[in-house]
Amino acid sequence: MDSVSLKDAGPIVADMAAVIVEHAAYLSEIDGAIGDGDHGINMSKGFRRAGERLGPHPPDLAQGFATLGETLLDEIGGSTGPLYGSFFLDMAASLKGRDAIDRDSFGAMLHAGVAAVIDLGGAKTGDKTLVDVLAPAVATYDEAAAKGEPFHTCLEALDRASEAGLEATRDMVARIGRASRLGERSRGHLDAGAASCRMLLGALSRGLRRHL
Amino acid sequence: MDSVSLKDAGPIVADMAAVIVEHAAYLSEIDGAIGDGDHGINMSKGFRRAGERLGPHPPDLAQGFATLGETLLDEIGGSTGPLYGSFFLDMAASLKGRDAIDRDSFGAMLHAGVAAVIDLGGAKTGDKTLVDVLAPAVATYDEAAAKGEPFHTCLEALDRASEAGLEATRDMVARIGRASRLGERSRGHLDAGAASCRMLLGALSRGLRRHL
Amino acid sequence: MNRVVNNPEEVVEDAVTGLLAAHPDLLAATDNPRVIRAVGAPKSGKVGIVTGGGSGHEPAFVGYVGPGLIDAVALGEVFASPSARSFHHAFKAADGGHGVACLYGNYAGDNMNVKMAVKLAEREGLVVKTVVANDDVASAPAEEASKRRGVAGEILTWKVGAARADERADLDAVIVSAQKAIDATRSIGIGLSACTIPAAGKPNFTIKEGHMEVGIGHHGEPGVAVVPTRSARDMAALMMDAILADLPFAGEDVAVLVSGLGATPLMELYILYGHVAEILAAHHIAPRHRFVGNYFTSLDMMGVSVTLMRLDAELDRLISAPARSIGLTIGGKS
Amino acid sequence: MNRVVNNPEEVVEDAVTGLLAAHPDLLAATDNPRVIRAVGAPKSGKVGIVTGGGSGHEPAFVGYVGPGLIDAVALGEVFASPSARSFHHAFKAADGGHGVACLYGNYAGDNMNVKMAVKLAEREGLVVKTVVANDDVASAPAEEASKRRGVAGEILTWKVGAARADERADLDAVIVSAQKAIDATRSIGIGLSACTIPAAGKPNFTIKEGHMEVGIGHHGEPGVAVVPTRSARDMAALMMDAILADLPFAGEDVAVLVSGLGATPLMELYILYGHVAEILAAHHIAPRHRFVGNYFTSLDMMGVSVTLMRLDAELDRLISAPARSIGLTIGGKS
Ligand SMILES: Nc1ncnc2c1ncn2[C@@H]1O[C@H](COP(=O)(O)OP(=O)(O)O)[C@@H](O)[C@H]1O
Ligand SMILES: Nc1ncnc2c1ncn2[C@@H]1O[C@H](COP(=O)(O)OP(=O)(O)O)[C@@H](O)[C@H]1O
Ligand SMILES: [Mg+2]
Ligand SMILES: [Mg+2]
Ligand SMILES: [Mg+2]
Ligand SMILES: [Mg+2]
Repeated sequence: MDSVSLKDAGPIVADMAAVIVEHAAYLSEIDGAIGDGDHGINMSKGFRRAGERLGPHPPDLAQGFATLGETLLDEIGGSTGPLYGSFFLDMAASLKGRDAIDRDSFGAMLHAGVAAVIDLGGAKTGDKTLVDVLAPAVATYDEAAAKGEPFHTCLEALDRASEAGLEATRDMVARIGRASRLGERSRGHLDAGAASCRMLLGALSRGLRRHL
Repeated sequence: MDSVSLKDAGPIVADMAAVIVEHAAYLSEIDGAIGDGDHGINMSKGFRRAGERLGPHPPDLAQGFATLGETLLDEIGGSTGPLYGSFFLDMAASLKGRDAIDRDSFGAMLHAGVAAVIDLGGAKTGDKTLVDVLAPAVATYDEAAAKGEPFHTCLEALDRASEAGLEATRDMVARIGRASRLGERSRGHLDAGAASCRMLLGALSRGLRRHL
Repeated sequence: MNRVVNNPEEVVEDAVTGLLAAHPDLLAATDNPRVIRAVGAPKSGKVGIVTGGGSGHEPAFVGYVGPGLIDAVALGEVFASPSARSFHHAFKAADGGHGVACLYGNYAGDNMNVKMAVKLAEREGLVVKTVVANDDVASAPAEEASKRRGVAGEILTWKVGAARADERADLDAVIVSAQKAIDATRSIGIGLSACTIPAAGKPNFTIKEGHMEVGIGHHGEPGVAVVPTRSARDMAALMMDAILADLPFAGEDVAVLVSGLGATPLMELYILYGHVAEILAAHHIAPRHRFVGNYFTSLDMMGVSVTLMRLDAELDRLISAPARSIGLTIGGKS
Repeated sequence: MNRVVNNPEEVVEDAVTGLLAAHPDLLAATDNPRVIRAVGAPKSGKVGIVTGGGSGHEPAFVGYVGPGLIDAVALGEVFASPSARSFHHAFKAADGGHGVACLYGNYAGDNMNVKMAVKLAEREGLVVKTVVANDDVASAPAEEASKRRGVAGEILTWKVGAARADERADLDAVIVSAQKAIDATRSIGIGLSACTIPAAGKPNFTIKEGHMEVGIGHHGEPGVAVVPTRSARDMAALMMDAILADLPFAGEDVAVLVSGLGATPLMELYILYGHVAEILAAHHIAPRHRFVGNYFTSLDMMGVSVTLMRLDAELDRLISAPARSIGLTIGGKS
């Protein structure tokens, strides 16, 4: 079966950090519409510092995710720090003992990450959070994998599903987090966490596909 | 020589209180232009309470002034309380032992009151304060008295001079009190304390003349 | 925005510098720049007391670090939870070998960061137990009390938990007392103006001039009603009605705390307290401990909050125990 | 204006009600509703310490009544001197048979009312001596120091005078120490917003948004310059320059007091203090006593003031002596 060595995949973490840092202003702007306008600041601070910790010679993907998760837990408070922190830490943990990632271990990794987010934050699908990107992305990935699609195709499906998941948050009423205070008024805006999550999954998917 | 019994003059204190209470809003308005806008409040509070203390049966003028002065010292802080308080107390003291007031004892009384104000407040003519009503009023009164004019005429001269004194404050630059902070910007406005002082001297002059 | 700051992104760093310089007798730095411990902490043989929360509420949280109160505090960005690692480091700074009680407020970020921090600590064999303050009656109905935010009642909970720890109670006993404290405590606030986070430069919510937001949260969270501003007397009645309807206080002894939200002149807090005292008297409630001041603020917000804690003999004793800190000193007889 | 008041004309009455209800252990009413005395005052055998001033500066003035501090205080309307009679009654309430030291601030109204009050007291054989605080360097040049206003330096002067009286020094000795205290003290403030007297309903001065009034007075009196708002670091430098140019402090021990003017968040006062501490260090000035908080306010004004007192052994001892009050508690070790 197709797989990518974790070593080769290491630099993808830098790509993920880059996309967040580049879109920091955009993420804050979305958060500003229905939240407190700091999502881009929080995320870019965490990902920039993770980038600094990772240094010029990227370690393998597992180590990269572990460092990312730790940095977020160390330096970023609010909701983002612990949510994304445990997302990446638990994904890193699921890779323990491996030196390559394939379709099934990627699926297992994603499940571990999503479970961590849901376990910690308690958000359900439809609450207008990053879970609304994660849940359909992982479900679509699972479906494709169950159909026996190759890793590359599953990753494409994940990418598309995360984009659709993000778009779907626009019409949701927030039921968790700061935006939930606004009730109906939160409808009509994308969710900031969903937007950053879609960027991260997109960069991850693209990065892995480059090696397949 | 013409004189008025202090007993007959007693009700004048009520007239003086009335003119202040009636013009409270106007006095505050003037103070508002170059001060802190409370002169009418301060004065009317003091004169109203003095009126209450004096009760329905007015005592003689000396006792009336004493009560007025004490009330101002008791209840009104700021600058107005002690300035007008000692003005009236020292006028009352100068009437001690008399039961009538004539041209010369009125002059002596006024001198005592003006001296108290100047001693306490240290204002000089031209500083744009109530002294700019008091000083010309007493000077004009003295002149008329020195010429041998009767009490009634001297009181008329006092009335006119206090009006002119008030008008003269309009073109002065404040050198003492709150308005002095404004420097040149204080020019073009009447001084609030001068305005109340002119009202008080006017009511006093008119009230005594009614008995002459 | 016209304020006393340098780089608005670095207000917390700059404030910490000043705090440590001003209070070397009370506060000590740790390796984590967002964790401050009490001078003399950790005290061996004693349960450590930790709290933490977003900055901008000063004297909360750091202002309650000191003998008889908090052993270590985690500081977040303005109005944002401290990181999980900072909570974790605060636990370590407070640990005197008998475990740590983390007494904090019920906010999504704090809940998650504390939860992660407790996991990190557990891995190292450090036992941490938590009490989550949820005293704000306006933030959710009584049936959903677990969703309520923690506000100024946290201060009284810290006082109780810390005093109990000073009595050398074990971790479970400290947790029981602190939980009892917050369960016996109710708060509500009224906001009269928005506040401005320096990094944002402008308020991120508004209160219409001449109106008041009843039940406002400490970050400007919407309350239960926006109504034309009433007299201080009516504000007190409104707040006390909400508190007294939520928990029976009649005939009890209480600790009462009136806090300004930042910009309200102290004289107005006393005006409000006068009416609170009247209402207490009418309900035969005896205010044994009275705190009036800026105890838990929201930057430059105009407004006020009222907190009541029902006292039994234990809570009364623990509130009375000596303590010294920037925000609260008790027993400084002279 | 959106504030916590009832009838705006009666804010002082209403605040007094709340003050007395909140602090029965510290404050006692007198026959004059505008005079509050310390519980236990007058103390026989001790010089009485009195102050007074306009309301709206809380915790000044009433917040410094208590053991080791003020024996009796006269309260004026908001931003207006108390009446002569109130000062007179405060003298009587503080008199323990050894005379009274009246330590107050240099304002026209206060000067006149105190002068009259002293006359009234003298007639009754009560000896009152006065010290007039004039610590605000921005309010007049050094050559006209007697015209300077008294600001937050008053607090340190009260502390010194009261501690000296507690040592059972006689009236002249108390006056000498208090005069020495204020002579060794310099202050300056920066205003960032106007404040609103409730009875007026709107500010009676303005500070342009984005600008700061350097040297502002406690009632909004114009300062020495209005300039675009600078960083906290530059504000500290500006204020310290003005203070250090006025009196040589280099190499000395000092007490330093940073006070908010009302609406400034406490965290920003600490930001400022951090820079003040830096500047002190650069001048080899040792801050032996550090006070940071809302010590002397101007209703809801945004802004800050800095006060420095040069210490000799006596002033150091007197500042260190125990005291307890709403605004300042010293020696409450626990
Ligand atoms: N309990 C939760 N579970 C999952 N995601 C959440 C939760 N709470 C908030 N989020 C996500 O976090 C985002 C906001 O992040 P951020 O702005 O960094 O934090 P904060 O709300 O503390 O300012 C939201 O847009 C939402 O997607
Ligand atoms: N030193 C002084 N000597 C004489 N009059 C003074 C002096 N200071 C102030 N005044 C008078 O007091 C008036 C202001 O009175 P008022 O508004 O009641 O007091 P405040 O200035 O305390 O608000 C001024 O208009 C001026 O005439
Ligand atoms: Mg946000
Ligand atoms: Mg005035
Ligand atoms: Mg945030
Ligand atoms: Mg006035």
